[in-house]
Amino acid sequence: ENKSPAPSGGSTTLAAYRPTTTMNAKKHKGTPEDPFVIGMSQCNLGEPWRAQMNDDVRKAAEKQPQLKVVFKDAQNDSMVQRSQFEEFVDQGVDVILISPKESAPLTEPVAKAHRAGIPVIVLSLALLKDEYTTFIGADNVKIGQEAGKWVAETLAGKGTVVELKGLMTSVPAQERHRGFLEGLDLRNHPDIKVVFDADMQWLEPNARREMESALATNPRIDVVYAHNDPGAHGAYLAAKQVGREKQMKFVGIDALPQEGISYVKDGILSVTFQYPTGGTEAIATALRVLAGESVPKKITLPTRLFAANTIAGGGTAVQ
Amino acid sequence: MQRQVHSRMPIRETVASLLEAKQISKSFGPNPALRDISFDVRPGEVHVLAGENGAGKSTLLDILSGIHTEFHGEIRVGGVVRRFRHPKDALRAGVAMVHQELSLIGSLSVSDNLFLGRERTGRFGLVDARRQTHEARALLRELDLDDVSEDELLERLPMSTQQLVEIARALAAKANVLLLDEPTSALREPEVLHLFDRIDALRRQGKGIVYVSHKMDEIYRLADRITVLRDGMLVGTKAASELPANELVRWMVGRELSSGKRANAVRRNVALKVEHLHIGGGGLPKADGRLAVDDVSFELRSGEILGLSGLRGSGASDILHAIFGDRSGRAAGIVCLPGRHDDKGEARIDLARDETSPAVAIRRGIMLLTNDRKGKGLVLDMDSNENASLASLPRYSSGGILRAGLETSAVTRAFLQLGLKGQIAAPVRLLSGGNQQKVVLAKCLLTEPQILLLDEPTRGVDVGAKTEIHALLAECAGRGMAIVLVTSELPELLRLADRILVLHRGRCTAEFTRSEATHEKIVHAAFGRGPLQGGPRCSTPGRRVVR
Amino acid sequence: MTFHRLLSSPMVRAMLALVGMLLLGTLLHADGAFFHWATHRDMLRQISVCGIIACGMTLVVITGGIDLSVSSVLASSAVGFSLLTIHLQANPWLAIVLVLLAGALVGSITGVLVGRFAIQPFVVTLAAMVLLRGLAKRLSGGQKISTYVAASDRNVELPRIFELIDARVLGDEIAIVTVILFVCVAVSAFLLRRTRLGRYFYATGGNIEAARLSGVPVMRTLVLAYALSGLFAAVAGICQAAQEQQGDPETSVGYELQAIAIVVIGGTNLSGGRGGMGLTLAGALTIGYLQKILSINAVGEASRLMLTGIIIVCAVLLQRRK
Amino acid sequence: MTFHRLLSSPMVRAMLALVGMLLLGTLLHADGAFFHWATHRDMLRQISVCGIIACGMTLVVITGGIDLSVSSVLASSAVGFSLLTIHLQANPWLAIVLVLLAGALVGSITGVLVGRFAIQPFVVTLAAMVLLRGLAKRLSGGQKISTYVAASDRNVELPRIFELIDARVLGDEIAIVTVILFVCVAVSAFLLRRTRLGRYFYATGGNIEAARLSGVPVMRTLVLAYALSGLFAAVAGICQAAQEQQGDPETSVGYELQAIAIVVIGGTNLSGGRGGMGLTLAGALTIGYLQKILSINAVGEASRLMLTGIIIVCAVLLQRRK
Ligand SMILES: Nc1ncnc2c1ncn2[C@@H]1O[C@H](COP(=O)(O)OP(=O)(O)OP(=O)(O)O)[C@@H](O)[C@H]1O
Ligand SMILES: Nc1ncnc2c1ncn2[C@@H]1O[C@H](COP(=O)(O)OP(=O)(O)OP(=O)(O)O)[C@@H](O)[C@H]1O
Ligand SMILES: [Mg+2]
Ligand SMILES: [Mg+2]
Repeated sequence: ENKSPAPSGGSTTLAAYRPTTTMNAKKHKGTPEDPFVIGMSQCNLGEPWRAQMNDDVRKAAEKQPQLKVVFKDAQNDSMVQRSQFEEFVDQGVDVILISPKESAPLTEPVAKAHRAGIPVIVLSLALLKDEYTTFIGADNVKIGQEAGKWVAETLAGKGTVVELKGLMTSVPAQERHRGFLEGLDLRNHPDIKVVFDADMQWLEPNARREMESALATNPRIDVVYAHNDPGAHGAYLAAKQVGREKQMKFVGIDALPQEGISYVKDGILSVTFQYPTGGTEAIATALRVLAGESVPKKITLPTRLFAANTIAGGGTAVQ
Repeated sequence: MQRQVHSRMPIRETVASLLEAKQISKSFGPNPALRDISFDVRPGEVHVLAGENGAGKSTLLDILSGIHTEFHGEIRVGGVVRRFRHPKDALRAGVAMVHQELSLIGSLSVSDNLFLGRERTGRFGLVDARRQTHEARALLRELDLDDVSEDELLERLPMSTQQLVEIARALAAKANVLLLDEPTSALREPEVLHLFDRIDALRRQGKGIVYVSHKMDEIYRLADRITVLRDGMLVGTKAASELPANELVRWMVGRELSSGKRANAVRRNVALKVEHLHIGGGGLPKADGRLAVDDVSFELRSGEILGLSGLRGSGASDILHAIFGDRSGRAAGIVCLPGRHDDKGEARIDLARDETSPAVAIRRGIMLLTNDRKGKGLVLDMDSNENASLASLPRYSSGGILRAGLETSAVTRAFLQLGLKGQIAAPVRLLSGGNQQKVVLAKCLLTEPQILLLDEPTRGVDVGAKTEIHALLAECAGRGMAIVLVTSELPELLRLADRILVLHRGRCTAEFTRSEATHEKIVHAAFGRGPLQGGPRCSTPGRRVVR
Repeated sequence: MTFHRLLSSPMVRAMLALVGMLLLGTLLHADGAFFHWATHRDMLRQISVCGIIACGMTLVVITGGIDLSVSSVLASSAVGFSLLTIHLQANPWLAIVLVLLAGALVGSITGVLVGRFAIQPFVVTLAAMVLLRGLAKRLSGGQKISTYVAASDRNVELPRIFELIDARVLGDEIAIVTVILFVCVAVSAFLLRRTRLGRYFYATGGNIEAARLSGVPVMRTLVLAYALSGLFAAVAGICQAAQEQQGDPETSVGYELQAIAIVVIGGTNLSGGRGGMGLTLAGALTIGYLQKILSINAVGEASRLMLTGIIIVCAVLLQRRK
Repeated sequence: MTFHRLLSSPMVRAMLALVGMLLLGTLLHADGAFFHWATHRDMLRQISVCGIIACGMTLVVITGGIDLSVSSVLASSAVGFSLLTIHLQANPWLAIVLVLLAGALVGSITGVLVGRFAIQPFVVTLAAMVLLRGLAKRLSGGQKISTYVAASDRNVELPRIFELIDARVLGDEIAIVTVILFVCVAVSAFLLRRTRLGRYFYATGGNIEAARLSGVPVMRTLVLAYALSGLFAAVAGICQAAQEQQGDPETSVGYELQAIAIVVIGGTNLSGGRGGMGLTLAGALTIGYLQKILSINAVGEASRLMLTGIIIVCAVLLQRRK
């Protein structure tokens, strides 16, 4: 996975406005006969969350007859993604949506395209420079903090925690970890202990394996915090095997309908924090760009908390 | 070996032949290997197929046994036209074959090899291991291989034993027609005689046998009829009695051959001293922990050809390998290379301690020709050129970069010397067995060794080439090369060797000079029944156990 | 003397490595965790799926081949099984039969390409690996097949077969999947030791030309080897689905390498003609314990990888022929 | 007849596959994109890194071995290079030399384990693969080594060497990395064709026993083969870092399989003793075009995988010996 926060070096506000694209850069009329072409480069489709993002884009675009979206997936390889991006530029699409695997390798190509007047909307992972039209993404640190807070509250300041981390060489995992510790605030909660943590690389089988070890080495576990819902699910199955699933609460992140949400429905997870894909917003923004309107440099998406009782109501917003 | 006349079924022209080949033609890509050959085998006869290397004998047998499926002409089995799609079909039709290049599987046990494709099965079609073991023992006993355990991995057996296993398997097929392609190329006399008895028995049972060989005495010992091929064409077929040896040779080679003992070598300085050589048995089960080679000592003078003789598994090959530095870990003893006029001081190598390897040996001027050309001699994917030059590449390269000109010229010269005709640049795997052997020999000679260790140097080589090679070896010795010769052919041994050491179960039982040596004496000593006269001079008592 | 002979037996050497691993476990026992049966039970469960694949892999390797497609066959089977049972509510046993047949079929196709058309196993199965991963995604529509039904945005019941396979037996002390593993090992061991086909596997791998000359139906033998590998992969797929309670098209990426590792660390040689199930079982346990020990000690990712590498080398050095 | 003879040459058959791929391209040209040089230029750039690895892989495969560690050597080199140049601001040329030496060293260690201790290449290099991936993570402290410095939360300058390697030459028409690829191919081709070592590679792979008995320094030969493979992997690592403008410990996972695929699709046999660089180059282009064609036509993931599998099989069927 590679979901990530706002650009670290981006001092842009909603007010900040820069003319994005000049009309003559447009290759198509934007009529149902000759629709605008939007190129979408997804870093991989192996992760359900990214498949979801593509679906959201697709759904949103289907409502617009004057839009046509071309999807490419980069097989989780920065180099492939880079050349796909270049292909989009060569083939002259009207807007490029890109959900990058890596910041560094794509910063330059994106900047080049942007200078050439091609609108580029960056999704979920910020680039090193801010030479792009706009960035849309959620804040992993914030989400981590929320999860941390929730755990601290539920434990009422006392208890043992297991953290199952995502691939720790990836920015989102690092941020979800950092945020979590901040939210947990161990300094003020001396009786909360993280008794076991391991890198399960976003993978359910690994999560289950690590959880089994955690259970074997810790007689008492109160909360399991996993960096994604499948991880939490794997942990739950491990606990269920030894009949201890009732003794602990499971917290996940992402809240995809077929994963987190349905796990919460089944009472497997106590809560899951939504990590919005921004697919819908991307199309909306693209339309405004094509219409020549101004768009904010950065759109930060809010997260929502889903618990058994709040699912029906579409979860509760966290601010 | 002695030619005794013995009862044979009279060849009745009337009987229908068991196996009949009509106008067989076969070509590999552009070059033809056989041009309409007709050939048949009748009940109760041994039909010898003779010809030079590359004449097409093996190709013909491969066609008859269903290995080559694309060819022109027809095959009749018992009068019925058959076209084999797979060796299995041939086996079913009652045609079994012993292949020139062994077709056994090293990683399987002896008994598994014997019954491969014809497993003995019991209930629910499961393999009946006990029964197989039982029958395997019987089969091995028939060829008196009692010293071989049927569950030994085949690859751990010496060459000759492997060939006997292959023969045993063909016999076990109980086929009507038996195709034997140079079955004795690695066998010692006792086994050969034993095999011949079995063949006579089969002949009496009215089976048909096709026998390919380059050994004249074998041909005349067995043949009822002889067919000769040359360059893929039929020279003729005659009853053995009507085809005298010199005539046969002319049919094969197209000219007379001069043969005769070589003149005694002029004794020169000692080139190689082997002292108290011991080689561990490599844990063979039936050898009750005895050593493969037990305290053998001898010395060899440059210009001399020393023959090593002994029964199967007597350790001859092991000795050669040990001298060549290829038994490190198993061998102990001293190999000593006294200083030569062109060379700095003498080298004493303690096999147990000093780091030895073939590479080092070659640099010291020693070279070995192994008796397993396919397994240890050739790199089958390379062409003859590259194979021949492999051991002497440093000579044809400067600074690690090859000088193709030097290489090809040297190799071509060697090939001419060996009378190796035809596809020089073809992959060796496509050469006929005998020609492959010549390539290996060329490789050895190109290293210009002072000491040449030969294990079955003329294995599968035709009569013409054989005399050429003999002459060549004599000439090398004349030029001062010291040669150790291990061969299963006593005539060859008697013709070439100045001295002969006889081994029995790894111990040296007798030593003869050329003048003393006779057929009987050697066989006698080989069986370990003390010397007839002139006591064993080399065997010293007291063994050291070596791991 | 006899000791030396003993050491020269591959099985003994495989055991050496395993024992070494156990010793390591007793050293790094993570305050006693290693001495609880639970730990070993979990280890067995974790290694089961890879072990099951390794059974088929062993057969293929003995014929001198290699099968990279197993992980994808596994994924497609997992998806197919979940689709049939969860979404189409098919009879579970019927579903199992269908999936197993499919696995065997796919295997035999690669087998034909290897045996009949003499393409290198590596290429064929690599292609199959890619192709079938695609198929898994196509089948699942890129989504995990779980109790959640996107169409109706509802959760359906999880068929009982899933819990059944994911359950434990013998007083809750051994996982069903582990039992399945042992059954697979037993079956293939029997195949190799007692049947004609087993002999043919060894012969084909040892020297295919000689085998052909001896009348071994080389082609059929190869086809069967790959078919069995596919079959075992399908079994593994069903187990995986049951354990994940869903059919994930992304599951078990890279398991083929693990399976091969298991086979070779056991001591079976990739050049074919040698080896056996005993070795593979030993290899599976060695790897399983290695992972478990590192996991219960919560070793960090980087060190975990480095240790794994080092330990594998040591294990193999330990068991190499003197 | 001569035609038949022609077809029997592996090189010709490798070309067949490549030509087939080009034809496919002219069919699926994605409204003309396939006819722009830019497309081919990008394809070449994309395949360069894998191609460079494939050079070393070819040498190893010819000696009858296999090297799975390349992708991890690549990653560690990329990380090491970035660390030296970006964070430690070392002299780029010095850094290059150091990284290359390290790569060769690592390679020769695996080589020794294969040659001297006679462990199966597959196991050794698998272990090395895992170990070195861990090393890459350890080196990088689990971070991508880019111009962003976490410690000071600032962005430093990107050393010029990066743009230099990532640039294009010949009127901007060919990427430097591609040039590097061609150089690597040329070097290894020369090695195989014209040098004694090359001959020893073939001999060792063809029949190690015969080679040994012919005085070939088998062990040294093997060590050198793996050392070279490590060296090429390091070269690839530097190229990768330059293109990604960072050292990513997770980069190029699975490239080893791609490299092997390139080698075998070229027609080199994994059993060793045969093959050559020409074949590998052809194989690289075949794979490169396959990926490019599917990419410019924006084929969906599932179908892309399935097509890849099918086309690879076809390509190999096309070139198999009649
Ligand atoms: N598979 C093959 N492809 C091409 N040429 C071949 C092949 N097999 C044999 N030949 C050629 O056919 C000719 C006959 O070979 P064959 O092995 O039948 O000779 P042979 O009579 O058995 O010789 P030898 O006595 O040395 O065994 C030789 O020139 C050989 O090079
Ligand atoms: N019956 C047997 N079973 C297993 N190994 C044996 C047997 N007989 C001999 N050997 C092995 O063979 C080796 C000696 O055979 P070697 O080839 O050196 O003798 P040889 O007389 O040259 O035999 P060959 O007739 O094959 O040339 C020893 O290493 C011994 O361990
Ligand atoms: Mg022949
Ligand atoms: Mg011998």
